[in-house]
Amino acid sequence: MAYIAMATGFLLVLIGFYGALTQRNLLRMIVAFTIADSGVNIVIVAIGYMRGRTAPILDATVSAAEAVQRIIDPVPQALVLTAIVIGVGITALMLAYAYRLYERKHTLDIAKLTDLQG
Amino acid sequence: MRSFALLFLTLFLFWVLLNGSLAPDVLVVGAAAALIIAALFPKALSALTDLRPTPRALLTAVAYVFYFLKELIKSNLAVAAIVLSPNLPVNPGIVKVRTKLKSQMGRMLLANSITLTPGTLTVELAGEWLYIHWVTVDAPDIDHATASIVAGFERYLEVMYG
Amino acid sequence: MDVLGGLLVVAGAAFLLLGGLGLVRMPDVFNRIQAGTKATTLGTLLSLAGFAGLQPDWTLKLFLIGLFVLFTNPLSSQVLARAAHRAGAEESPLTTVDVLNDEQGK
Amino acid sequence: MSHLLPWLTILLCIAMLVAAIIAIRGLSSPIAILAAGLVSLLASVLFLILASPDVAMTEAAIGSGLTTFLFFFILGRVRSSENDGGPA
Amino acid sequence: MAELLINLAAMITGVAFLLALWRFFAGPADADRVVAFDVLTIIGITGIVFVAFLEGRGIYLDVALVYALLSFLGVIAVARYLERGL
Amino acid sequence: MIKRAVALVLLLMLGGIFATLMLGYTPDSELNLTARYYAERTAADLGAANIVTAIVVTYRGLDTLGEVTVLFLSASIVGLVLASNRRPALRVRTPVGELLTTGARFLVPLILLLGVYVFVNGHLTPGGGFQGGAIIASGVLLLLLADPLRHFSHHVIATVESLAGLFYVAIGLAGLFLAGGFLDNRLWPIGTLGELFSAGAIPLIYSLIGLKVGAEFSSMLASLSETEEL
Repeated sequence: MAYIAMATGFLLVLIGFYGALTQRNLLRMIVAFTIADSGVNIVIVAIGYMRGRTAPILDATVSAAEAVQRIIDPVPQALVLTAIVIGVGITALMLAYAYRLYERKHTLDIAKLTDLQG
Repeated sequence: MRSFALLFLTLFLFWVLLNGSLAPDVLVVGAAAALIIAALFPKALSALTDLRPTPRALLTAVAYVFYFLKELIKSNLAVAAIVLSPNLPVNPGIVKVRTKLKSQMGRMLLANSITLTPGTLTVELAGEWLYIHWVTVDAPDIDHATASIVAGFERYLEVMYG
Repeated sequence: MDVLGGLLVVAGAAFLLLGGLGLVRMPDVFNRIQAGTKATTLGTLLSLAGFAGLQPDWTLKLFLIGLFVLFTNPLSSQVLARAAHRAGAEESPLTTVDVLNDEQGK
Repeated sequence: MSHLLPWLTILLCIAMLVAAIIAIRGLSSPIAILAAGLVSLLASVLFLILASPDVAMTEAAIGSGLTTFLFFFILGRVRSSENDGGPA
Repeated sequence: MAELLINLAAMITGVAFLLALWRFFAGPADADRVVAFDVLTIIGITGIVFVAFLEGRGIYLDVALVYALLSFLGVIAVARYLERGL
Repeated sequence: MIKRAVALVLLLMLGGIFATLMLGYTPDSELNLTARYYAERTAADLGAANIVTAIVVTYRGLDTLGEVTVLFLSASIVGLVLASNRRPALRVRTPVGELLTTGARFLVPLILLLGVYVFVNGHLTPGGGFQGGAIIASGVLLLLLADPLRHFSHHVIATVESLAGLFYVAIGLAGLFLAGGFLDNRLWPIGTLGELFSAGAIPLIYSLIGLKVGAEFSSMLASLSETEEL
């Protein structure tokens, strides 16, 4: 399962980058970036996965004593947790800049934006 | 004041269900959180806000739940019959019906119930008029449509919310 | 109890399938919303009831999930139907009557 | 019964790739945004399969409402001269 | 017996998921795709409960709770955009 | 056309790197040294059932403080970038239907309470401050969808945000003096594993993070909603 998820994550990164490089509309470039973002997160979580183990939360099913044998690596999860939240902040920032750009130039098309130059 | 207390009660009940425990620390935190949220939203509604505080209304509410579940299952069998038949026997249209309910919560429950029951979907709610998309239109004029779509639920909701 | 729960889950899945089938087969947006909302709501509720039978400890949480589905699912469908109508979604040629269209003067 | 999980993973991964391709090559901007939202909602289920409920909950809370709304909000603001570029 | 039934249910749900995905892929108008999106998120709730059951962890249900209460926000945002209210 | 070809070549190279990474990857069968430490010690040392929470709040607490600051900065910059064109009264092209307003009035308190549940129980169940904050912001988002002209008080949001931040740092400093170090959660006895009031200061810290993150996201939404239609 980890392999499938990791391959999907890498493919999502590639698809996202392809979109970001070839789109002409600024908004859709940002959409492509968020897809690449999810892809990276999936890859990192998939690296932490271990076959036959369960989530790093102790309760009735997983006691503290057997935790070492039963749980998966919690560090990548903590990393991705923060990465997702920061990702939203970045997206909001990019969208705010796109809005300002549109207000100035009245277009979001990259080709037209570079033509106008000020 | 009454609506504030009812909102607080609803939120507190929700909190207890969510935690699934009656430990004192859980209750203290829940009471504090419910109090703050209820104070922040004086305009908020809860399922109890407009409910009439009479025993009859409560009994009707219980009866309403069963009636609703029955209609829900009936509606799904009807949809199943339409979807599975090879030639799709649909006769769709948008009709207009009238409701007598005044309370907002009652009207939302009515709209939701209509959406989940046989072949009908609320498209718009404007004043006392409901516009309803109907998969198999039997009676396009207002009175007949009202009788066959709204009346069943309204009978219960009128007792509950008025 | 296990078998009963399993049967309920299968019934729920069957209604979900019905919803998917309706989504594919129905002729226009409104009919698709109809099939989508009703069948998936009942399907989800039945599956949740079935899982509650299989795992009695989870009943409370599953009940809450069912309650949320019951409130949010019709709400989103209604808002979507209104939006689709206002945006001028194409209606199937089978449509017989549309009071709302006449009144909004379209 | 755990042999079901790999199949579920494969199904989700195929759906995510399809949604991502729609997001990149799709005809209209709203659909591209919606497809990106679908990618993150499905990613949330995938995270749960990979035994990370914390991450799954974050993705569900953020990917479903906030991100989609931010995009649609800006899209609604700049709607007037819709120049739907698409791929160059 | 119960195991067989669960397998069957998972397969049926998978088919339903694929049908909705097809509608998302093919849907002629924007609104059709939004309906498909709505149905996909609801099937996702069942999927999460399936995963919780297969892994035998009750705490996973919290994720389904959040999913059930928040997934309709996306649909409402799209709907408001489509009717030009946003 | 050339642009697309260049993009494809770049992506092929990137794909090659990814493929070699995939081929060279072998999953661990045992926890590595760091993870083993966390798995063995968390329950006894900190009393938190959710190990991810323990890492985010305590073991790597300083990083989380930095992350919250980054989020605060990005929220402020969004506010700043959009600041120049705030108009008090806008009109909405399509009014909101009664269904959505009623639904929002009904659902918003429940969503907010769910957010509180998620961040208060961060040390026991999945979830925590970041998720809870996002859920609270989703409640604000539903309010905004139901009433696009609604005015959120930036003052209140900023006050909640900075008070939560202040207390967060204060608890961190208290840990420096009363316990083992900055953001140490053992300010008071850690209690029994699995109860709501356990794991020392973790529920308190995570609640403060939740409020702060919720306020930051809400402030982003509020500054966006005050922009003018172009």
